[in-house]
Amino acid sequence: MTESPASLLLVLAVLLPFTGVIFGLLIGGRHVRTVALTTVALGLAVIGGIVWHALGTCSGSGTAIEYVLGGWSPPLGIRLRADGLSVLMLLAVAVVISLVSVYAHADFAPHDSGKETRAPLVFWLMLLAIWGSLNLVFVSGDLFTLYVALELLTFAGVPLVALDGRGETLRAALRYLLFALLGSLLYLLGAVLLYGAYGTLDIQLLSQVVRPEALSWAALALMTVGLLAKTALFPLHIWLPPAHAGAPAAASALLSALVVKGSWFLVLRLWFDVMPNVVTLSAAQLLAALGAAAIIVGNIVALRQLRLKLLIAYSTVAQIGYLFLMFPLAFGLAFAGMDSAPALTGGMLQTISHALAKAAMFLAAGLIYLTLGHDRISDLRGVAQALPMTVTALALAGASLIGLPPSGGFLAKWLLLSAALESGQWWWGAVMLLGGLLTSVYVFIIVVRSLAPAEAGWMPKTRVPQYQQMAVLALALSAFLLGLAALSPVDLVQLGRTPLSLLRGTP
Amino acid sequence: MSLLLNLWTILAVSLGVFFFLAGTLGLLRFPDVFTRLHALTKADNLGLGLVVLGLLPQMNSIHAMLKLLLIWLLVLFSGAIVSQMLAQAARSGEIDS
Amino acid sequence: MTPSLALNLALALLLLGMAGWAVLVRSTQAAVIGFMVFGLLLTLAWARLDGLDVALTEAAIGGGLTGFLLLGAAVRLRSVEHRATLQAPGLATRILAALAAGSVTLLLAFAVLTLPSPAPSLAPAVAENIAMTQVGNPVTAVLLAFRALDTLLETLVLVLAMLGIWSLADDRVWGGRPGFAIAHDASGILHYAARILVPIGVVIGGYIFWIGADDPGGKFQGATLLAAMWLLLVLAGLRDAPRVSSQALRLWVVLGPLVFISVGLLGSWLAGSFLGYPQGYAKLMIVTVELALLPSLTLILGLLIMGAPKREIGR
Amino acid sequence: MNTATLFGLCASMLIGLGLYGLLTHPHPLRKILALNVIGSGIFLLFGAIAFRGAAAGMNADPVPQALLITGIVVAFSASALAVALLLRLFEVTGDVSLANEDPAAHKDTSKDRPHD
Repeated sequence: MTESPASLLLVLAVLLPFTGVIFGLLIGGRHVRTVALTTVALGLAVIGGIVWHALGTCSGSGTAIEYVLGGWSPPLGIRLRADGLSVLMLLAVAVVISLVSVYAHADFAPHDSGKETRAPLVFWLMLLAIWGSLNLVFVSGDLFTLYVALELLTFAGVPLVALDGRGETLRAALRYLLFALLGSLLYLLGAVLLYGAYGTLDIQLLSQVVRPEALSWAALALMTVGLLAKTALFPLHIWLPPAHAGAPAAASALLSALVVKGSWFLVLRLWFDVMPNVVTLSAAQLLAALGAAAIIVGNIVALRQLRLKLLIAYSTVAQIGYLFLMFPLAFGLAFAGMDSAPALTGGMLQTISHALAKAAMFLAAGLIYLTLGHDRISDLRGVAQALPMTVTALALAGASLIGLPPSGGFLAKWLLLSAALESGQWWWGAVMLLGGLLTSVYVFIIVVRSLAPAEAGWMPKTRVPQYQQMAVLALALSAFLLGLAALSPVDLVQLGRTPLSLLRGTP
Repeated sequence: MSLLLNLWTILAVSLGVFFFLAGTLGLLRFPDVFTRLHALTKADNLGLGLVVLGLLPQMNSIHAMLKLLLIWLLVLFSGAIVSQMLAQAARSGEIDS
Repeated sequence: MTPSLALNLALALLLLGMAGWAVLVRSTQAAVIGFMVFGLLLTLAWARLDGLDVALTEAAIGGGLTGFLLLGAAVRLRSVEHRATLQAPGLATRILAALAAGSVTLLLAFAVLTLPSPAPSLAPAVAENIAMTQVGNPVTAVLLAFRALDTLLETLVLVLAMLGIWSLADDRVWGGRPGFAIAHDASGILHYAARILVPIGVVIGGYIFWIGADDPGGKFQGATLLAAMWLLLVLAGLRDAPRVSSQALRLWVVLGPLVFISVGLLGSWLAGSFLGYPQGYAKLMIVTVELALLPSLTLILGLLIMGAPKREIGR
Repeated sequence: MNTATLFGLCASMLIGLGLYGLLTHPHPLRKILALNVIGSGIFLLFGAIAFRGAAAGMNADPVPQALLITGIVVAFSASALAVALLLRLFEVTGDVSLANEDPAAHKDTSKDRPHD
């Protein structure tokens, strides 16, 4: 257990963005963007400090970073805890948040008159709120605090969905909210049952006392179903495409790349860290079966879309499916007494590369919309002429979604594929390959269409600033080059984690 | 002494409950808003008043007794206001009587 | 059957009856009124379960404010009521829904019956540490010392919900006042009621807030009562709803969270831990946080009910 | 049967009732109401669990009770946000239907015929 002054950084990672929300609301007017960007800069420094500290302990003691709030240690109090998974997610989210902020600089600029306007205020404050809530999801060590974190995330996401104010986006936002509320209630119900059975909500303590009995099984089932509704795993995905496609580009990027990952991360925590000895292989297979269905259905429906933003939203439905394939792979390896780490690393890489690539794609779609005045896939002529960097970014992000080397998607799928073969579950590998094939079809269509020359005399509707294109390219490049993480000397993923086989080992 | 006080409590509370029952019966059986309001306010005012009076000797401090009386007064007050407003709304046709 | 069990049983049956009414009855308004009665009965159930703090919160927020909110919406949506119920699902959906709901109930009932005995409890841990917090009400000690982070985050939830509601305004009226309507009050009776009731309500709200340190009560329950008094003033036309661009309003809204975070940071400096309290200063710091939270919570709870800005500045 | 078990079972049924309402009611306001019934059920269950945890001279475990207060406030803010969204949807579109805009549904509602 390391409780050094650096651990206070965990508190700051959560509260700094929210302090930004408070000051942004208080100062308001035309200064909201300045407050937000300052907070993002400070937040990056905090996350940088955490990563630095984690790398230090990685080569040293190898324990997770912990912070006990108010000096009241669990089970009475609450502790924050960042293991390898948390640190990686903190880093990935910080990168996406800051590049999206760069992109949104112009889109949500203060009004010329200096008067406060609705959309910039809401966008910047909710961007910070999403960041703070996600950081809380990653570092919280308490199931009830995580419930509050989930609600914070929902309340930050809904206004972004409805930012446009049109009827259909309001409808999408209301549907999203109802799904999300049911999801968090089911999660809370599970947490209540666990408290009734074991008298604690602390993740570390629970993992030591939880027994494979009916009560914990019921709690795990309720919590998982609730979280799946929030993550939009097939067949609970129907709220996602209209909600993500109807928002402004920068908001869509936040929702699709980041917000759904919060509840997914919590499923991961529950299955791998809280109750690994309750999980059965058949339950994990069921989860992956839903994931496989999401991959097939999401990709096929994406292929049939006429509009770019909806296509990208359906592609999110499919990519979420991949995130659940790791469950039977990791547990399969652990059951066989083998090292489950590659499957976990593959799943994490998949999440992070999807976050980067999907943010890049939604932002690129936003620039294309600005340039053409529409986003019909059938008519993307001239895009490559007007936005060479953006089309490159689309291609690179697409390559990561498909899984071409050396992208993050490639490394992720490689690790998952070898885990599938090693644990004798080749069928999940086949699903991954089929999904990659379908993805490559629509990525190919988009890129080829946008390479087509424009009619003579065609002028872009709006001139897009260079820095917006560069932000998009930076996101896509990080997704594309993430595969080089394989060369990294330290294995950050396993920081402060007990191997799954050890947790499950004793009956 | 305490026997007498207990008897008083039993008597007053039972009587209060009777008024509540009668008021509820009226609420369910009377034909329109005005007569139903009449039944309801009787239950509130008299029923609750009797229950409060009955419980007074059971309190162990003046402080608690005053709180009980305050509750009664507040219910009386809000009951009077609300029934006025309901009756007005019914007369102007805002709600179906 | 003991009288106590009979009372509990009757209460449970009434709860189920009212919840069934609220879920199944045709008219939305009738359903909402059923839900409000349900909320009041739930308050009694809390009292039976020795949760007086929760009972007060449930009465004030669960039954009171939520009921008011839903009833207002039901009245506003009366014109589409018929159309909205036209899309009622078919028998197959109903049977599936009943099966799903029934299996969840059975699962939970099974879980309730298999809860371990003796029950695990943190009450001994609270009893052991409560002296250090210098407050007498254990629930307050949990809310503001042992699990103060949750309470801090909860105020942030309220701020976000308020912002989310504001974000639904039309761009043209941004910064204006919520469209919370002044009630139709021909004879001035509401006006009269507000003048008499508000001072009494404010005193009671303050009292509930103040005793919260040692007895059931506290900032949430007190703030809800104060918010209700504020809503009454606005309804009766004695005060107008505030402009959401008002600097003063925003200052009061963020005061609570801001002081909370500052006290937390002070703790990390003086007591060596964020949201920790140095020996002997716990009560002072807790009361400071609560005092700062009271106006913020009152305003936010009221604003959540008042809804999105509807009227331009100056109108 | 003791108090905690009785109210625990009552809570299980409340959650089921709310779930049924949420799944079957087309009107969003009724869905919000049903969510509140589910929420109340969960809170009551937690209250029953707190009551079982009476120890150390306390009549109930204060930790769940404190969490319940947080939960009730969070549930209220969720309802307020949902109701505000619903009212805004009604204002903008004149309708409260959650179904996707497809032409068939439009035709059906425009006739507005009683359905019995």
